[in-house]
Amino acid sequence: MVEIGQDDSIRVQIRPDPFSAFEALECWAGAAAASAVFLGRVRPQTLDGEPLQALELQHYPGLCERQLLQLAREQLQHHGAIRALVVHRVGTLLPGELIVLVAVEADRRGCAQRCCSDLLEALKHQAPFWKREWFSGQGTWLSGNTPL
Amino acid sequence: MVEIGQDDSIRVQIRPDPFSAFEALECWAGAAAASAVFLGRVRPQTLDGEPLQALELQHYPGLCERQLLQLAREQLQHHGAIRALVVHRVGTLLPGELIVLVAVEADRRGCAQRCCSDLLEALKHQAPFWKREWFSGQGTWLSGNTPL
Amino acid sequence: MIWTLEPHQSVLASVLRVLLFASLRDRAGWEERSIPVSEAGLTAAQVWDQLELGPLESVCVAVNQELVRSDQPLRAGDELAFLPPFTGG
Amino acid sequence: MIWTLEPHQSVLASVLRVLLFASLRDRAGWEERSIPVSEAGLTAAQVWDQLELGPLESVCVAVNQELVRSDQPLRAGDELAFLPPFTGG
Repeated sequence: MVEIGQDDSIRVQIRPDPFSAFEALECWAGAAAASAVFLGRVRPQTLDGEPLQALELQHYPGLCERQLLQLAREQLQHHGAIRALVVHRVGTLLPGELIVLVAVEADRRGCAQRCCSDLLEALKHQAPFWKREWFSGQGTWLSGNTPL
Repeated sequence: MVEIGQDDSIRVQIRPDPFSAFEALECWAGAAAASAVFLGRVRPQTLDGEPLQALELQHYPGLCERQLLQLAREQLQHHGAIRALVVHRVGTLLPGELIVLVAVEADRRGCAQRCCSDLLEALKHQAPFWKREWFSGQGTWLSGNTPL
Repeated sequence: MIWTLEPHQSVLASVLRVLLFASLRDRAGWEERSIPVSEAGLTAAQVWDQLELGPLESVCVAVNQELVRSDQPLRAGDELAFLPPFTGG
Repeated sequence: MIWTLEPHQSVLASVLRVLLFASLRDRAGWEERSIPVSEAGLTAAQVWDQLELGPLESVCVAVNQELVRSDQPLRAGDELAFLPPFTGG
């Protein structure tokens, strides 16, 4: 697992193995008035509706961690939120496994929710991760994100 | 603890004692592609900025549980989400303690996030809970919610 | 003017249970009372006026644990609750 | 046309490391190559054209692990990466 964070306000983890969202949150959670969390899991089907064998997640080590840190920093500042946690899987994932966890703490609920949602979108569109669906022994790289 | 839920899709808990959000989530979580969670905690200050001794939460037993169930049902349907969990504290809470947990599972991230946020607002404005701030031995009932 | 029955006087068939919550309890000095249903078609708004606790606006009304309009007619045996603005979550 | 150096031929001072990811790896049949910096002012877009992997649009460029414009001049020793559209999260 690669973990980075310039200070206590941002924690970024890239994990090659399955993880528990609840353990990750429990280790990280502070006492802020508002926390918003998003969890994304592998769907059981491919985009074409076929049964998914596995989802492969590739990333660009180095750039990816730095980019996540930068995106989290920008979003915290933009929304006036306090702390952010980003955990992202790489490697081979099975249906139902966690892909991503984004958590944001703030003093107000609206700010925490908007920051969490915007950080998730930023991560999906601006961090160097790539998904490949495996079905029937064939791998297909996805060409874009699922719709919001 | 009072727990109700007409089927597997909605779980509502009113709890008189401190609870762990992460245990509650771990017991409840399914394998949906998208989960959005909100956690609200007691602030260390009163609305007037004084150090808070405790936050008292009163509710109307019976109506409250039924109302939460109804609000969750409406919001799941409105957003096309799959499952909802609402856990709400009552009694005397200390600064930093969890007041509320709202979690929603859906097939799409936008849907999960919007449903979680709308269910939280519905709960704040339409469920019979009341907060009283204690400072310096004096209790003051709040007259409205904190801004979004 | 408020008619109050002591517990030993309760005649369930002809009284309402009235519940107050939160700041309304403090204002009234009580949480629960039984009051006689003195007339057919009595409404929550009329009971509220008898309680002399200020204007009804921003107070919600529940009858038998269901939120209702304040002009809904009441029946003997009903549980009537007056609820100040909600501040949960 | 692509110039490739075998590891024993590497002259770090005068080559670029070029990295491909995801679908670009499949398309090219390789993940990483060293190519000589043949001219001053060489840009990522010019290297891309040499690779003959299709149009550059929708491909992001990173130099030394920083996202940059494709017309940024390269220097010997740079790590140049071509990144297809991101699909994480």
